[in-house]
Amino acid sequence: MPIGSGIRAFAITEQVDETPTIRTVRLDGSMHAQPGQFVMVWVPGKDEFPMSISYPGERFGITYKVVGEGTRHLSIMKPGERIGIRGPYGKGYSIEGRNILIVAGGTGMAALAPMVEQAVASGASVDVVLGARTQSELLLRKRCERSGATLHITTDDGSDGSKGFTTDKARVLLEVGVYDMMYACGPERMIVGLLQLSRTTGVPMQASLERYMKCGIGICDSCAIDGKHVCVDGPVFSHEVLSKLSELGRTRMSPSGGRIPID
Amino acid sequence: MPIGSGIRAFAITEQVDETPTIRTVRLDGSMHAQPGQFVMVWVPGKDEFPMSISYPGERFGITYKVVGEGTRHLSIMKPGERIGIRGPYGKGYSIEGRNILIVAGGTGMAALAPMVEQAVASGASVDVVLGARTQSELLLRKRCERSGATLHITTDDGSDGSKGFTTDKARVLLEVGVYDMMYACGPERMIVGLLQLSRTTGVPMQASLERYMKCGIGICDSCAIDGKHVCVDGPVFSHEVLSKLSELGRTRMSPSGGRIPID
Amino acid sequence: MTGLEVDIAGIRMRNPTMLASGILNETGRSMVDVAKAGAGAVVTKSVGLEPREGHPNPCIVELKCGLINAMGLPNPGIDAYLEEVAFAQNGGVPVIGSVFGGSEEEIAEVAKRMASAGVAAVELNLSCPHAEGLGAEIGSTPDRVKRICGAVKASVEVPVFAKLTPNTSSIVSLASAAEEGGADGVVAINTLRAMAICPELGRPILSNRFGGLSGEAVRAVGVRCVYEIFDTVTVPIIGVGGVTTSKDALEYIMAGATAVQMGTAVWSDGPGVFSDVCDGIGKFMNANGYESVEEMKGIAHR
Amino acid sequence: MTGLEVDIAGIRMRNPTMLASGILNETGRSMVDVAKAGAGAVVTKSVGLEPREGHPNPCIVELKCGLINAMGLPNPGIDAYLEEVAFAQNGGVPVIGSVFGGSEEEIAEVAKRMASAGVAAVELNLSCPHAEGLGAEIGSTPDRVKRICGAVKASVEVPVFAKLTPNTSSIVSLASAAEEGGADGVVAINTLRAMAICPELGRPILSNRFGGLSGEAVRAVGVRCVYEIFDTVTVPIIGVGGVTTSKDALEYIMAGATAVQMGTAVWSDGPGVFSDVCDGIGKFMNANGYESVEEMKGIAHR
Ligand SMILES: Cc1cc2nc3c(=O)[nH]c(=O)nc-3n(C[C@H](O)[C@H](O)[C@H](O)COP(=O)(O)OP(=O)(O)OC[C@H]3O[C@@H](n4cnc5c(N)ncnc54)[C@H](O)[C@@H]3O)c2cc1C
Ligand SMILES: Cc1cc2nc3c(=O)[nH]c(=O)nc-3n(C[C@H](O)[C@H](O)[C@H](O)COP(=O)(O)OP(=O)(O)OC[C@H]3O[C@@H](n4cnc5c(N)ncnc54)[C@H](O)[C@@H]3O)c2cc1C
Ligand SMILES: Cc1cc2nc3c(=O)[nH]c(=O)nc-3n(C[C@H](O)[C@H](O)[C@H](O)COP(=O)(O)O)c2cc1C
Ligand SMILES: Cc1cc2nc3c(=O)[nH]c(=O)nc-3n(C[C@H](O)[C@H](O)[C@H](O)COP(=O)(O)O)c2cc1C
Ligand code: FES
Ligand code: FES
Repeated sequence: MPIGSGIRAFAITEQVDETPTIRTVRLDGSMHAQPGQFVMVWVPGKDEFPMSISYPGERFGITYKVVGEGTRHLSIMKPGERIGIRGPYGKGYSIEGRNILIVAGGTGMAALAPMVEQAVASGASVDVVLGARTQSELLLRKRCERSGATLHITTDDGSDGSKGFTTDKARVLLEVGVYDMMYACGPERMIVGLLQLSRTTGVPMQASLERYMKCGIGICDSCAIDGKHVCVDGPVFSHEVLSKLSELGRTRMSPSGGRIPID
Repeated sequence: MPIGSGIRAFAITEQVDETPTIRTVRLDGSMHAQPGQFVMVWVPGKDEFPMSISYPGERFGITYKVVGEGTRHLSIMKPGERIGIRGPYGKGYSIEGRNILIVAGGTGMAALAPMVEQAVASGASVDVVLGARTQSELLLRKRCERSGATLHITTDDGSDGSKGFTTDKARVLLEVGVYDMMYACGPERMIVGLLQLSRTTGVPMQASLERYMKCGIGICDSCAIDGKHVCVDGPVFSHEVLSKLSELGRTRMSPSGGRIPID
Repeated sequence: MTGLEVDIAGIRMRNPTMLASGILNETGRSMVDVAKAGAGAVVTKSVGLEPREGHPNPCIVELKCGLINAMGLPNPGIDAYLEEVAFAQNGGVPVIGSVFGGSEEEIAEVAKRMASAGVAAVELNLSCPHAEGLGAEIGSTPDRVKRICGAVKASVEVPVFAKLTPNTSSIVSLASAAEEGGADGVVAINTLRAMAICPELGRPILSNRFGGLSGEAVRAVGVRCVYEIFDTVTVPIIGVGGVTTSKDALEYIMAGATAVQMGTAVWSDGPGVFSDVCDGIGKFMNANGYESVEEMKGIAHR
Repeated sequence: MTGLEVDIAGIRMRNPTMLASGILNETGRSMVDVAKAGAGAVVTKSVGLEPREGHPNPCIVELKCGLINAMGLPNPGIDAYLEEVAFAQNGGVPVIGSVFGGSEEEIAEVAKRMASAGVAAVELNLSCPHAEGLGAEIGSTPDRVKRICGAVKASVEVPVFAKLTPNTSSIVSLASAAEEGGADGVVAINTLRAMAICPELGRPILSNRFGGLSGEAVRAVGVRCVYEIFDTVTVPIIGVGGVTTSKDALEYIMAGATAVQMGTAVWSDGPGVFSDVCDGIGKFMNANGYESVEEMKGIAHR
C-alpha cells in the first residue's frame, strides 16, 4: 500500500465502439501496469468507479460497459474532454507457464487482453476462451486473433462459436489439453465454475474479482470478501485464496455495507 | 534547503575540558558533516543554539565556550544525560589548493580542527595560526600538532608564541609564503582584518561567520547579513561574498531583530 | 499493568494501539484480521439507526502526507451491523462500538443496541466533519456534547468515550463537557475539515466537496489537542491522528494519552503497522527504563 | 489584467504570489531579495508597538510535511522596523505591512505608523496561535475581529487585510466579521495550533510548548477555508498555507483566492519557489486556455 500519487487528469483522445454496449476510451497519457491492475476513473460531477486497464502504456485505455449513470456519462464524453484517473492499483496477473488457458466472460476480456498479448509474447502457447451472450457482444475478438493466441468462441445463444458457457468450453479444453495455468475474468458464477474445474483437474488458476469499491486503496473495507480486499489484495487472486473465500459467488456488499446475495 | 530530519536525542558519552573556559562534549551517535557545518544544540529546558561540529563522524562532538545560561547548563550535564541535536546545517569549507593557511581565533578552532586534519590528509602543506587571549586558552593545540600541520601560536598577552593577534601573524606568513587559500574562523574583527589581507595579497579566503540564530534553516531571517543567511548560505562564505557585506564587522541583529553594533 | 498492557476505563488491553473507526471495520472479519495483526482493541465503523450509503464516489483523496475522506458515514444500520460486531469478538481483543446519530435520543438508542452486542465500550462520533446534521455538526458546542454524553450514559452500562472534533477554537471545553456529561474517556482527534481541488478539472475532487484530513499531516494538531485536554480533564484520553510509528504513538502517550488509535497508517503501511508500533514502543521502554506504558503517560507535562 | 497580473483591493501585482509574514522578512534586504526572486508582493514580519524578543529557542520543529514554529512575534518595534520597510520598497513590488497588538487601539496605532512608511496595505495578524494576549487570542471571536478592523480602517487610508485563524469552528464567521468591520480583504490561513514532543527527552520540543503548523500539512485545510469564505464574503481573499507548487496555488485560486502567499516553501524549496510557481501557473493557463488569473478565481464553485 505505497502512498499513491493522487488523481491526475487526462484528456480523452478517442472513444471506440467495441460492441453495441461496450466502448473503449483512450487517454492522452501513459500508464504502466500489470495485466489485471485497475484504475479508479473519475467522471467529474458524476461518479468514480474501478476499471481494468485494457490498454496499458502510451495512450492507455479502459474498456467499459455502459451499465449506469457513470458509465453512460463517460460514453457521451468527447475527445478533448477530461477525466480523472488514480492508480494503477491492486495486484494483477502473474504470467507463469508454457501452456496457458485464458477464460474471459462478458467484459472480462478488458482485463485479460493485455494478458493474452503478454503471454503470447512470453513464448507460451495460449488458448483463449472468449464468451458472450451473443456474437455482437464478443469483446476484443480481433485483438485476440491478432495476438497469435488460439481463440475459442462461445455464445449463450449459439450465434457464434459453440453454444453455451465459457465454463463448458473450458472443461473440454482442460480434459484434452495440458495446461500450466488458467487465467480468468468474468461473472462471478463463471469464476466459481472454473474454480471447480481447477480443483478437479489440478490446473492452478488466477482470477479477477469485482466488488463495490469506494477508496480503492485498502482503507474503507467496502470491497472486503472474507477479510481480503479486492482493491489491494486483488483484484486477481490465486486458486488457493479463492478456494477459501466463503462469500465467493454468494454475497457481496452494497454501498452501505449491507450484505446482498450475488445473482 | 532540503527537508531535514528534525531533532534527534543523543546521550552524552563524555565531557572534556579543553581550556579553563572551553569544553568538548562527545555524543553517543554519528554525524557526518563537512568541516565548518554546524548543528543546533538543544539543552532541554534551557536553550537551543548553534555549534560547529568539532568532531565529525562516530561519537561526534562539539567544542563550546561557556558564555551564558545555555552553555553553562550544557557544561554541568553528565555522561548518560541527553541533549537534542538537529542538523548538520549550512555550507562548510571546501578544501582547495596545495598550500593552505588556516587562521583560528578564540573558539574558531572548534570549526577548523576537522578542516586542518582533512587538509593535511589531502596532501596539502598546511600552516595554522592559532590565537587566544592567553596560553591556557589555546584551543585544540595538541590535536593540531598531531595532525602534521605547521602550528604558529599567538597570544594577546604574549604568554605563548608571538605576542599579538592572529592577523599579525597571518600578515607575516602571507608576506613570505605562497598560499592558494586562506581559511578562517574567529571574532568578526579578525575576519575583517583577514579579508583586508586577502584583498591586498590576492590570496582567496573562506571564513565562517556567527549571527544570532533561531530557526537554523533559512526561514526566520534572524541570521541575515545583507540578505545572506548565515544558517543556509553560510556559515562559511568566500571572500567574494564577504567583500560585499556592508554589515560585516559593523552590525548584527539582536533576538528581536533590532540592529546592534558589533564590538 | 506491566509492559505494553494498558487499562482504559476498566478495559484491559494487551497493548495501547487500537484500530480507528472507519478503517477496515465494515466487516467483522476485517476487524478480526486487524486484531490478529496486533491491534490491542478495535473500534467499529460508526453506525447509525438506519442504513446509509454515504457520499457518492469520489470519497477519498490521496495526499503526500495523508488522506482526505468523505465517506459520509456509510453503514448498514445498527441492526444489520450487529452481526459484524458479533463476529469481530473472535479477534480476542476488546471491541469498541462507534455510533452516530442526529439527536441525543437517536445516539442513545444506537448506543443501547450496540451495547447489546457485547462491546467493551461505545465511542460516540461527535466529530465527523462531512455529514450534514451528524458528527461535528452536533458535537461542536460544549452544551450539546454534555447532553449527548449524559443521554448515552443513561442508556448503557459499558464505558462511554466521546470522540471530539479539532475543528474548534477550544477542544478543551468540548472535553470538559464530555466529562461533565459522564463520559468515561475522550478520543481526540477526528479529521480536520479539508478540501482538495483538481486544477485541470477546475472542481473539488470529493463528491461532497468537503472531507476530513487524516494521517501524518494532522499528528501535530492531535498531539497538541491531547496535551491541552490532559491539563484539564481527568478521564482517560485516547489519542488519534497520524500515528504511523512508535515515535508518533509515544508523542501521544507522553502528551497524556492512555492509548492510541490508527487509521490512515493502515493505508500507508498496511495492518502490520500495529505490531510494528508495539515492537517499537517495547524497544523504547527497554532502552529508556520504563516498565509500563502508564508510567510514560503525560510525562511531557512535567 | 492579463496573464499573471492580479489586482487585489486596488493593488496591482505582476503575479499572484506573495511572501508570507514571518518568513525572511526581518530585514528589508531579504524582502528585496525575495521580490527579485519573483514574488509579486512581499508581506513584512508582524510588528508591534514595542521591541519583543519572541520565545526562546527552540522555536522551530521540522516535520516530514511542514514546520511547527513558535517564534512568538519577535520584532524590533514598529519605529525601528520602519527602516526595513523603507528598504523593502527597493524590491519594486508592493510591500504589505503586517501588524499585531493586544487591543484595537494598539493595533490601529501600529497600523498607522506602518502606513506612514508607504506600504501598499496593512495586514492584521489576528491569528498567531502561540503568543499570549495577541494574534488568535484576540482574533477568535467575530465581534472582536469586527471591532479591530473598524478601528484600523479609521486610522489608515491604505487597504486593510485581516489574517484569520483556522483554529475555530467557523472561519466564515470571522471573515464576515472582518468584512463588516470594513476590511478590504481577508487572508487565510495562519498556522494550526500544534505541538511536537521528543520521546527520548519526554518533553515538548518548543520552549513555548505550543506552536503553529504550516506547510504541505495544512494546505487542504487552507483550501477548504478559502472555499468556504468565498461562498460568503465579497472582499478578495488571499490564500496561504502549504503552497509549494503551481498546482497548490491553483487549488487556492480556484477555491476563490485572488492571490496566494508562501512561507514554508521558502524553507523546503528556497526563494526560487516564487518564480517556479509563477512559471507553472503560466504554463497551466496556456495549456488550459485561461487568459487571466482572475478568470480562474473561484471556478471550483461552479
Ligand atoms: C477491479 C474492477 C475492475 C473492473 N473492470 C471493469 C472493466 O474493465 N470494464 C467494465 O465495464 N467494468 C469493470 N468493472 C465494473 C465497473 O466498475 C462497473 O461496471 C461500474 O462501476 C459501473 O458504474 P456506473 O456508474 O455506470 O454504474 P451505477 O449505476 O453506479 O451502478 C451499476 C452497477 O455497477 C457496479 N458499480 C457501480 N459503482 C461501482 C464501484 N464503485 N465499484 C464497483 N462496482 C460498481 C455495481 O454492481 C452497480 O450495481 C470493474 C470492477 C472492478 C471492481
Ligand atoms: C554557525 C555558528 C557556529 C558556532 N560554533 C560555536 C562553537 O563551535 N563553539 C562555541 O563555543 N560557540 C559557537 N558559536 C557561538 C554559540 O552559538 C554561542 O556561544 C552560544 O549560543 C551561547 O549560548 P548561551 O545560551 O550559553 O548564551 P546566552 O546567555 O544565551 O547568550 C550569550 C551570547 O551568545 C550568543 N548566542 C546566544 N544564543 C545564540 C544563538 N541562538 N545563535 C547565535 N548566537 C547566540 C550571543 O552572542 C549572546 O549574546 C557558534 C555560533 C554560530 C552562529
Ligand atoms: C476513510 C476514513 C473513514 C473514517 N470514518 C470514520 C468514522 O466512521 N467514524 C469516526 O469516528 N472517524 C472516522 N474516521 C476518522 C478516523 O477514525 C481518525 O479519527 C482519523 O482518520 C485520524 O486518525 P489517522 O490519522 O490515524 O487516520 C475516518 C477516517 C478515514 C481516513
Ligand atoms: C517561521 C514562521 C514565522 C511566522 N510568523 C508569522 C508572523 O509573524 N505573522 C503572521 O501573520 N504569520 C506568521 N507565520 C504564518 C505564515 O505567514 C503563514 O500563514 C503560514 O506559515 C502558512 O503558510 P505556509 O504553509 O506557506 O508557511 C509564520 C510562519 C512561519 C513558518
Ligand atoms: S475499496 Fe476501500 S478497502 Fe477496497
Ligand atoms: S537562523 Fe533563521 S534564517 Fe538563519
